[in-house]
Amino acid sequence: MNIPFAIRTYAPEILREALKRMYLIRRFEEGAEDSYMRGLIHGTMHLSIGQEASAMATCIELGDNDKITSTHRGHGHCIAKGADVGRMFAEFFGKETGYCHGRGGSMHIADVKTGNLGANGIVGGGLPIAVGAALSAKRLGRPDVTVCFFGDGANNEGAFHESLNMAAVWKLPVIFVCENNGYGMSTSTARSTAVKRIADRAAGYSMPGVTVDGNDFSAVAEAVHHAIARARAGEGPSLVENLTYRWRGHSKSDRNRYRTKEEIAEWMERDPIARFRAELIAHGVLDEAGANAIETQAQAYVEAGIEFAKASPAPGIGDVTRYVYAEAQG
Amino acid sequence: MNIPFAIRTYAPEILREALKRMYLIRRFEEGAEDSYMRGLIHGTMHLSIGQEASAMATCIELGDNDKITSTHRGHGHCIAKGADVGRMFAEFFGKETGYCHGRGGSMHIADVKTGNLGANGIVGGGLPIAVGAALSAKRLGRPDVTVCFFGDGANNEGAFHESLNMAAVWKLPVIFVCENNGYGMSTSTARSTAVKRIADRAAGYSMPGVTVDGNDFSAVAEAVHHAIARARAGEGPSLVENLTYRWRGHSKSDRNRYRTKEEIAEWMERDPIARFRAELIAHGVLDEAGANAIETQAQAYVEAGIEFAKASPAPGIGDVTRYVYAEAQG
Amino acid sequence: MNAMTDLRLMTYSEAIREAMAIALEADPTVILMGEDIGVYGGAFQVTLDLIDRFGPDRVMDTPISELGGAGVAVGAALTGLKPIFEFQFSDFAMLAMEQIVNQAAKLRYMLGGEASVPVVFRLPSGSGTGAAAQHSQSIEAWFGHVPGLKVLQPSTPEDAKGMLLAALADPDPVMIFEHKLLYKMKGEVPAGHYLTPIGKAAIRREGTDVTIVAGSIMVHRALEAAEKLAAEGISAEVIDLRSIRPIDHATILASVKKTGRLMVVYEGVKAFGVGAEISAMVSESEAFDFLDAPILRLGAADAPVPYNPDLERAAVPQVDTIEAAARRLARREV
Amino acid sequence: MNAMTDLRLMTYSEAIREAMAIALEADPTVILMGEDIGVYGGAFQVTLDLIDRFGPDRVMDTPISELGGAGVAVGAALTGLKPIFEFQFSDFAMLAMEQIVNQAAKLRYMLGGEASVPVVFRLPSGSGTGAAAQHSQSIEAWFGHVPGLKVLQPSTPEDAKGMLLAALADPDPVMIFEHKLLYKMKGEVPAGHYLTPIGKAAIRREGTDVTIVAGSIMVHRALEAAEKLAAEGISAEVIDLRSIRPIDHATILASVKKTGRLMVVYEGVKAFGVGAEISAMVSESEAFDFLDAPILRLGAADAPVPYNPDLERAAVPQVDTIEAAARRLARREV
Ligand SMILES: Cc1ncc(C[n+]2csc(CCOP(=O)(O)OP(=O)(O)O)c2C)c(N)n1
Ligand SMILES: Cc1ncc(C[n+]2csc(CCOP(=O)(O)OP(=O)(O)O)c2C)c(N)n1
Ligand SMILES: [Mg+2]
Ligand SMILES: [Mg+2]
Repeated sequence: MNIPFAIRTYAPEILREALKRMYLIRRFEEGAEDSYMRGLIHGTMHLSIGQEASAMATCIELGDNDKITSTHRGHGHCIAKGADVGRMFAEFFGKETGYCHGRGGSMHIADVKTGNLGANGIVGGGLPIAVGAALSAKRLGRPDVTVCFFGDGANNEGAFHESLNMAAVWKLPVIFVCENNGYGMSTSTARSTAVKRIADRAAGYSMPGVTVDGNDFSAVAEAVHHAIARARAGEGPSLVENLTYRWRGHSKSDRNRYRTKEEIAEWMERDPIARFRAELIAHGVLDEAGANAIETQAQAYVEAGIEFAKASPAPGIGDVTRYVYAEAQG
Repeated sequence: MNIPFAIRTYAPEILREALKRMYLIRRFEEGAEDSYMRGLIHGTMHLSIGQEASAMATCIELGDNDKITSTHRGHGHCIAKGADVGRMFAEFFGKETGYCHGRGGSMHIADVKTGNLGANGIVGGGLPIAVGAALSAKRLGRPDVTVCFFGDGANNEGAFHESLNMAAVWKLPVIFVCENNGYGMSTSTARSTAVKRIADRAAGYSMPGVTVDGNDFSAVAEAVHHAIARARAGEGPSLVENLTYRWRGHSKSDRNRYRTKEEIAEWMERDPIARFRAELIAHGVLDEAGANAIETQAQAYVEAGIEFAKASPAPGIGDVTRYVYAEAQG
Repeated sequence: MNAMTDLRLMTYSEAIREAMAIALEADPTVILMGEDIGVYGGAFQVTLDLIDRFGPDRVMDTPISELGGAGVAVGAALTGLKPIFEFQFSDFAMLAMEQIVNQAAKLRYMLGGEASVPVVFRLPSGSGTGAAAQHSQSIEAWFGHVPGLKVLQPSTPEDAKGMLLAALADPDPVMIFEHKLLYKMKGEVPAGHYLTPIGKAAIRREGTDVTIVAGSIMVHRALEAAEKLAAEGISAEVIDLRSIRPIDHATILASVKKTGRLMVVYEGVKAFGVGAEISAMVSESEAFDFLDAPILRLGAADAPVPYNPDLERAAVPQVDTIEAAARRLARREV
Repeated sequence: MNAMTDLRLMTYSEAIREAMAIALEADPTVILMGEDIGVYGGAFQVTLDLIDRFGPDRVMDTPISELGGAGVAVGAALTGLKPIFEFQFSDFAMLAMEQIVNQAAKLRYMLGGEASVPVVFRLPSGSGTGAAAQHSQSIEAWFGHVPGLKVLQPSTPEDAKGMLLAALADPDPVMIFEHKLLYKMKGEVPAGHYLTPIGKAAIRREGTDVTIVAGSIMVHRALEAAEKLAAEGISAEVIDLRSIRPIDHATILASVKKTGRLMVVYEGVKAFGVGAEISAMVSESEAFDFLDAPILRLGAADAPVPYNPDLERAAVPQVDTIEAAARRLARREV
């Protein structure tokens, strides 16, 4: 039997932790959706349900010193990189205990301590920031790499072009991970993007570009693994394109007029979590009971997180201008 | 004997007119340089001496209904497209008779009537504007094409990426002509651009990209000819890269510390005007005397243009805010 | 103005859509451009079904390329089309400042009057939707600083329609800041084609004690505050600014001369905002000598827009803060 | 401040270069980024030979990619470096508004204080060089409207150096607008490391009849005008604003209370410019009751900067227009 890359490469406890985080992402987002319906969360949010393998497999080799820049669809990245779901819920509930002390919400969720420089409300906004983080690593002589998540829609922003070009010219340790879920909001890649595979654009920056099944944990992990190795070896950036799909609408305002029920159903059959779970079981990394335990644990974390968030204090109303500037030292 | 494309394709009087305009460009810029030294022109200017074949061969098939967008190094494009050197000098001298009524100067030289939508002070600024002009032609059902001139330096602006992508997605009749003179100001393409040939970036937009010797009139004319045919046939945009060189410094402030005397001398030996002239003579389009007459005529136009400009009135000092908004109709 | 029978009750976004439909119908050179304005109907459902009526050649979804998209609109306007370009949120206009300010606003001037750029930019803006710092800004004051542009801010469905039609009839670039919270507001809207004059403020309520100049959604908050103040015998005149560039000096100055007290209410950050210009304009005018009290500005807190809903509300002027400030001003407690 | 012996006569650009050299020497996390700042020495020769002294890893030529370049600086600042990013002309900052305003200015806030973006943007600006509408703007007022930023405008070589060092010592993003026509201006500059406090205006000339607040090159024009007015017995106090965000309210208000007359001189477009904010700030303060005359603003004409040199000069305040306006104000002819 052909042993998938991830199984060959990572220790069982790492793989089990990865599965746990994927469940955490799924349950977290379901919990957020539910909290939104119940009026506990305001504003809007962008769910990544269906894209969990892309987030988790990309982050599996990253340490806290490695950085990521994330997107408006960033809950999965945040959890995959190691954030605590309680503080995430607290943020979504606008609480002072949230990662952004209630100032940022879903669209700016971040956890600087685990290397997540933040989700971004601006499509493409994180691309040059990631290149800057990689520049820091190189100039300061640190071995860290930076992973830059972005969407297929973002690939048409000028920031994409400028960022990939500079990263390549300066041979910086950054991995551009395009989560191609087929649509930027309602606009399909066919209607927005003048090239079939976004990874094909890598050639214009003389960097390797590869397209993988983004719902196949091992495929993503392997592609990113090579890109990280290249980055750490000082050979420069790479582009990895993960083909995936979001099960939910773009955001809370989506009428879903641009895709068919059939298409959605078809992709739901390719659930990346079920697939990874089956693979782990098939290769003896865990058994059904073990997988169920992980799933239950994830659910428990999410419930505890919601309780933590609910019980947390809101920011003081007089603190509107706090955190605009650094507080006076000394 | 192998007959060059231009000789095969265009009528002798067209070819002679092309040579004349190339001389006009050269003499115009020498005249502008001289006028600048003598304090008749203020500000700065960017001379295209050495790049005349790129401008003229690109424009040879364009009519007044076809549009161009030009760059900060735009005198050659303006003359190639059919502008009058007298009104150009008048503009440089800041006179009301100038193409921009003294408001624009060298950096905004334009002649909307001959289809030149204007030089641009912003590197890359003309790229989306050109796409917009092509969109107009397509929507209004006109057969016009738009040529978008830009430099190698401009190819790293986000506007390049966004513009090429949209032009390709919408199959617009636009020809992107990159005048690659090796440097964006002091920065060589090797230090700024993560790909060897800028035309190689065309693949990222699924459009044809071709690199030609930009000092070879026929090579440029042929490449652009095919691109225009494609555009007029509704097949969409193309990218043509003309390899050329500017003999002068970037602008008036250039200390020339980034390139060698030898490099400059070597390129001066590849003078595109001398080469085209010799080709025309070799193929009997004209003889030495005819060529000399053209050259003399160009010189005479330039001298007359300077006199016209000198004798022209300046804008009234009270008219600072004229032309900011359309003047009230009726 | 049309006869009463021609008035229909419709929402602000329906009024905008109707203006676009009228223009698309009447003028083949009008096109719409923007992200997800086609089948999605726009992030705020303003274009809704226009793609079904006018097709994808007239109602064009653009890639997510604000700089390029706006630039295409500028180039198209320069060469015979009249594009209405929608930024999905006004915050994203920051990606296109170069095309709006360096190109669209200046082309006519740089080309000595030989070019015209009849483009209309629509920009949904403002806070109150829980979308945090990058999706809630009110940056219209910036464009007031840019010669060559016209900058409008409709506060009613009637104006939203009439201003869009006026912008289309204008040969120069016009920016229209629409307020997200107003999209569902209903009001009476005349049928057919009509123009709301650009650069004319509207007195929405007459008063004698204090002048409140407000724009966009703040007009409604100011009117509510004025209503409450009336109960206490304080008579506030509420002026709907409508146009940030040009500003209707005459209407504001006449009111200040009458009341002697001025307050400006706006949603942008207080410093360097719309209120600064209006205050300064009055202070250097002949109305200066009529002023009986300091000029108050009520703008947003000096912070990005926060996510937490209570903080978000506290960050911008609300009915109660307007009311309190106007009371202090009327009583000369400032 | 240093002893007199430590003062050297040097130009504004030399002073800026010295500040950069001191910082590069003292702090290995400082880097310079910008277009052609290496062997070319920068469009205005401000970085000149720094690449020879510190090498291309510390003095980085960027591709012509303002949005990306500024964003790289933001990302680097977020993760341990202190980049000084030069825009070749302040006009090109329009391509990077998104990274400056949506990202750099807001990151600390959006992340609830958990992030710091110590980046410095240097922006050569202003007119007077014949470079026309897209290379001559004074857009600093826009950034005064943006919480999260600090915005400086040095008028002397001493301040140019001290402000840059202060900006580097500041944990938040700072924008420094340098005036192109000042680069060759000479002045005394202290040796070594010192900080010009951010947010403190400077009284450059004391006076009793009229307060003139000016920034950047306008300080020098105002001083020249004040000198002429002194001959007629009009005593003008000239305040160098220095910082646009934050603004030093106290210094300005104290002066206005003394003179009762205020005039603001700036190079940006008059409407929505620096003068609007200062005028409004005074009009809503306790100094309002001390005002004996309207507040005058002298800013640029309502037009893009024209190419023709006479028009260009006429478009912005000059010594004679400042003098005339101050005289009218002192005589209460306004
Ligand atoms: C600069 C900018 N333009 C537009 C938007 C509105 N917007 C938010 S997400 C989105 C679609 C992004 O598509 P993609 O990059 O494919 O990410 P996905 O949502 O599919 O994960 C759009 C248009 C934005 N936030 N920022
Ligand atoms: C947006 C912008 N950035 C920078 C500049 C300054 N600048 C003017 S020309 C130039 C070099 C342009 O290089 P290229 O595109 O190769 O054209 P070339 O000058 O070689 O003809 C630069 C950096 C500018 N005018 N606009
Ligand atoms: Mg997508
Ligand atoms: Mg070049």
